Amino acid sequence: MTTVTKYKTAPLKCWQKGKELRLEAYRDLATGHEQGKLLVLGCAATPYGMLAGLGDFVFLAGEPYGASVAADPPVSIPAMETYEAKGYARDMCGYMRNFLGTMFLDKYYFTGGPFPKFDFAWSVRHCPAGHPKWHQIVSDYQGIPMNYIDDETMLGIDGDQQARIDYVAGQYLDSIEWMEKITKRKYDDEKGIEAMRNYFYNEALWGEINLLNGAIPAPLDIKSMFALMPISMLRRHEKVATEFLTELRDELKDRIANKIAAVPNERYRMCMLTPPPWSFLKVFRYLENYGVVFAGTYVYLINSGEVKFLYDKGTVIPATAPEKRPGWPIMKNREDLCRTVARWRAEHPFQSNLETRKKEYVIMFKHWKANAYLLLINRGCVPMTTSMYDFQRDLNRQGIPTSMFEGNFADCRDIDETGVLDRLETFLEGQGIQKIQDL
Amino acid sequence: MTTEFYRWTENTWKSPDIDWRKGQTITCGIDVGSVSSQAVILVDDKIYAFCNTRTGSNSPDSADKALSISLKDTGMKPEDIQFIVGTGYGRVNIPMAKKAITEIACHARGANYMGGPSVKTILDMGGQDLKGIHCDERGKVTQFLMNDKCAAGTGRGMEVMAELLQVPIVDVGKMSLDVKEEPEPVSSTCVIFAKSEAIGLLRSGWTKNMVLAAYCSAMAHRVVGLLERIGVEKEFVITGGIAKNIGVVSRIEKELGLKVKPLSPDPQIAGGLGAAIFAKDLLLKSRKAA
Amino acid sequence: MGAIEKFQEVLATRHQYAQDWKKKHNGKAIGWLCTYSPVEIMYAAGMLPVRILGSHEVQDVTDRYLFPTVCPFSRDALAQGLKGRYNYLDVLTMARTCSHVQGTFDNWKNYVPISLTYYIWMPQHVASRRAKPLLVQEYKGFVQALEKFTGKKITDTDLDKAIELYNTNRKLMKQVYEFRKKEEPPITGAECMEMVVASQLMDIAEHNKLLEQLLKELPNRKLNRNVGVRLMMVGSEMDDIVFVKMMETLNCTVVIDEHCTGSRYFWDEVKPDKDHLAAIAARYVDRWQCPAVAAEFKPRADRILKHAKDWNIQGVLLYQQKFCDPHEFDIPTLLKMFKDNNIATLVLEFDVTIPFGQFRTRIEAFLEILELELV
Amino acid sequence: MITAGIDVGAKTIKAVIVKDNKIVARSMNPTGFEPVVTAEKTLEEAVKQAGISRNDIKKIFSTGAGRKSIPFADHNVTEVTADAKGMNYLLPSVRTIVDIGAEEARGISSDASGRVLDFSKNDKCAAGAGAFVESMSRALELTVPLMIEISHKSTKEAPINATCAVFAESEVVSLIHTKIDKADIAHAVHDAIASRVSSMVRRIPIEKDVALIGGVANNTAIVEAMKKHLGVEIKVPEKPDYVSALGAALLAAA
Repeated sequence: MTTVTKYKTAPLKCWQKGKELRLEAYRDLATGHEQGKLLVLGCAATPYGMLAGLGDFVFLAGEPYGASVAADPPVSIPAMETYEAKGYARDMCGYMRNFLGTMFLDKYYFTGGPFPKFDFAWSVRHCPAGHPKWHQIVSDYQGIPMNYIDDETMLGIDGDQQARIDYVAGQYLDSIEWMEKITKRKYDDEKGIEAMRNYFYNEALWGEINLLNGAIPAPLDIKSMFALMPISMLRRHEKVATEFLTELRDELKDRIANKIAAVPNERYRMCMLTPPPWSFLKVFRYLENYGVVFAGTYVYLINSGEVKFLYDKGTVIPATAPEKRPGWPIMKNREDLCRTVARWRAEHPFQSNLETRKKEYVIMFKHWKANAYLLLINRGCVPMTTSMYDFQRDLNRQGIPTSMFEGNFADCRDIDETGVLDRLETFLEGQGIQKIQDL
Repeated sequence: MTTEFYRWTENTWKSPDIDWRKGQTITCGIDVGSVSSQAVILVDDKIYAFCNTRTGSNSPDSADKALSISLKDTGMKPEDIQFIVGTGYGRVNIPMAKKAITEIACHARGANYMGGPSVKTILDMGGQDLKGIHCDERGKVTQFLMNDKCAAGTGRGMEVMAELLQVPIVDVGKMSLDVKEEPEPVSSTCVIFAKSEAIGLLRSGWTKNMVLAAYCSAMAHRVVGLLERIGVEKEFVITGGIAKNIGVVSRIEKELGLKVKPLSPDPQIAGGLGAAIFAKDLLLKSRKAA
Repeated sequence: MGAIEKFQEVLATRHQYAQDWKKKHNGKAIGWLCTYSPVEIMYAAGMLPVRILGSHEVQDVTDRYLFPTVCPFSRDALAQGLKGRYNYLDVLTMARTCSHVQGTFDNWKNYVPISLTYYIWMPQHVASRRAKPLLVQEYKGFVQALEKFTGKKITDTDLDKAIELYNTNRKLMKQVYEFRKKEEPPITGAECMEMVVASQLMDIAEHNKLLEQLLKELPNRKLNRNVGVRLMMVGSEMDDIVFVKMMETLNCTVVIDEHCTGSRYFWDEVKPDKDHLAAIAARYVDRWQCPAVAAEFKPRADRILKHAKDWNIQGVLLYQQKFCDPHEFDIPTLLKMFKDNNIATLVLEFDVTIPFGQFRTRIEAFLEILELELV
Repeated sequence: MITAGIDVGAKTIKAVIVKDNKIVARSMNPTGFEPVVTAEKTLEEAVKQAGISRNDIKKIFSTGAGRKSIPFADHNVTEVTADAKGMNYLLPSVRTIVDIGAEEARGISSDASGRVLDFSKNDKCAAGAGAFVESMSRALELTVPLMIEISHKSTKEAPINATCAVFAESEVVSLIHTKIDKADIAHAVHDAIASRVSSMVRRIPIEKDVALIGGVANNTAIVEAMKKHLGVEIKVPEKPDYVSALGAALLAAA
């Protein structure tokens, strides 16, 4: 009979504060206008720090909002049904369907009150067809202006990389002009640059926090990681985020030093590539019965976080802010800002092409000292799933076990929960892992 | 010999007070659906006779069967009928029919005849198709929506349930309403999975009535989903076999907050009736032309 | 042999045609996956551009490469590659558009033998003034790659010739479309689709000759068929000619279309410019947009409505490949537009293969709405 | 040592008793609405058949969809693990197992020792499973055995495009309405299932030998169709529906 190592565990000290900061961001959206702030709609990959040049603002990324709704089926299902009744298809972006559903119902999830009316939508087109079209629907419905940047530069793919950076920088420059025009405000370069400095710094911090979970036992459980991630996703242009993330990082270092575990009976480590099915987070608790801990998920390492991959060494380290990188200029004006953002985006792992990404998956697997990858065939997101089978084959080729299931990260109706649990049990059985109580 | 619980009662009806020999126009509509077939005989603009029978695996025979049953002891012979229109799944395979018209147009026309010009929305719940139909005051279709991809929430599904629970299908609706409190709808209306889900529920100690209630409300919910996509305008009627299932109908009414206008003599003959009316139109047209 | 029969023959023997072409011209064939791929440059490189399409057969080879909700077209196209039906291709290219066909390209690159693959990084923010200059740069890279591969320089004369031929092709096909405005179109929707698909498979010079022949034939071409309801087909990729033929036996005729094996593909011409690549880039940035590229609904909707009116249609068949999210975005807007203009619509969702029985019923019922008068 | 394995399936429950690595008894009953009672009964029948007493059984392992509902089982294992073990006992040369049950189909790749290397399953869809055949046979108004028999006589290809069982049923009906020979339709039905199943199985590496097990493995028409779709010879062990139960019994002895 296998013996199970027991680690000591303890709740996260900064948990309450984190929860507050997260909800604050969402609540501000309801009261933003009264506080004289701009309300801007974007997506998780928008470098929204740049908006600071226009003055105070509240930014909403559609994805984390959609995820919050999706995690709450009694709200999510009627929302999606409202959206479907308008003739929109059920197989489109799951986040969007939850977002638009509550917009059509005029029920803002975090207050239950009216849905915020944005001043404008400004996003990046990191999801082919997706976000700009999503915002087009909002723009038509709310009668607000929208603009977007095509920044999916995918360095390494055939062609002239420099020209692509110019193209992206140019679009940012144009969109600043556009913002000045539609808001009738003067854009303050200094403010924009300052906020983006915070943005870069905090993003690297969040990346570093993700990396800390490579320790055995893992100091942070994935559900808490998901719960705290929106701070970095929505507020990383703010100093408060810096304070919190620093506190969190230091607490995690302390937990590591004292071997304080997130899951006391940790004995099998897994990681993911994508977000989880938000209505089905209990799957992680269920797996804890087997002593399975999740070290992290690749997507949030590079979305609202940044790290530096050393491909030749096969390792990963925390990222440094662009201005601190050799050969990068100190930003002085909006031109510098736009060029830096464009180049930073271009070299960001978020933009890695297929082959590079495969390398990164393996590096993270090793860094997180994982035993297997959990892969999601996500009916709610085409781009995140397009190459999933290819990834699986590549991981298996390198001897990395994978367990794959089909579902939807934002539509509880698309998940056969018992089926998925049965699959995982079967997979773990094959790995020689049984329920702790069965031992 | 096991009883086939899915078998609903085949019925036939004849008007006692019409002498068809005095009729100016004698037309007939034959609806060969995937599960049931109907023949409706129209004398002038009155329903003279109709029957409602199960479809076999070959259309011409099913059509013959339907026609001969409805003609039974009327003294009327097939050749006495001046114009026949075929409709339903098998419409292209009805030899005696002069023209084929889709069940969508026919259901609207038949519902308009039975329910009157105020009927604007028709829900046809047939053996394998769900159709939401909008029509004008003359019963002309203006818009329609059909289920594809799966036959969940159709008559066929209901038959499978009846068979599984060993409950005569005619009692399903009544029984489904006889529950202390409304259970959660089954999560899957897909016949195969609803079936295994139902088995699971029974194994966990649910009563047949509760399972039926759960299935009927799941079905109602799916149907309402389809209806909401095309919108429900007053007045609203239901045609097809499921229209006779009070368990589903009452739940649809509850979800829509709208009463369903009852159709007599029989909501299941709407297609055949509509076809018979079209037959009359076409007959008069051809006479005018001649 | 009539021009249309010739088109049909090429469609039926498309793979043989390409291989014969290679022998005859001792040249190379380049397969392309999306209509944003610049055929002018491929042709100028002395290659035969071949559009990769599906075969509309049930298949079970793609499920381990593409997940269940990838569009059937991308699935069917990849299946052809995996089955080795395009083994004669020397190069595979694609201009960046949607994630579905991206999946086809990536898996083809990794799992189907091919000498060279080149991904054209088509800028997607076509409304931005920054798009054209970038696309010119991207084309330069493409040109170099092809020159390196063929060992033959692509000269301005080559580009001139290619642009000239493709512009002619577009002009001639538009002339053919003009005939569809007639009360009794001398050409069916299915035949038109065969013509356009053939233009994506054939040597364009040869296709032009056939078009000239067709334009001579059309004035006195008589179809002994009932025109019935005048329909427009609007939607995503669609080359299911068997389906269109079936539909046109049900008392209707497709007189105009807006999809990527129809007008959306060929309508816009290249405006000549001394900088040839700039001219081509301008064409693809300003072209009739596919929803997978342009975020804005209106420009496309306006062009569709104009066509609908000019060709005097009675109804629209609005269709999409199953799971095609870019088109699913546009459909509600288009439905509203048609409704506001009192144009009846029927929406259909296409799969690799389709249930004919059910589609037939839907189409007949739709046509009955438009034609069945009550006494 | 004597051990037993009980496979609690969606449609039937099977029991196998193994004595010193030899199969000494097999029994099967329809699951019905009270699986525990049926399982008890099925095991008792096997015990009688083996001519032993219930207490002679050292260990009982359960498997199958209802594996967790069996109170008298000492332990439960998933069908995948059980299949690999049972198959390895019957035909050690097998590396790829295709198990088609009433509502679920699996592809399993295992090594020479019967250990699971990888597996795939059908997601929330009965199209690639036994239940499909039955609903089609009803639409065709034929018994399953008759449907299998005529399917071998098919001469023409008939299209069944739908993947959903019920949806396909309406296609079958319209095929019948368009006067297509029932033999060809029956053949098309089996072809449709085989196509679905092989599609799913291809997600794991397919290495020889390949075996088909589960109740559906008794359907010769499907075996034929699977050969065609996977393009390999397909072995069918005797009593293919008992493999999971056998595997469970063997694992109980381990």
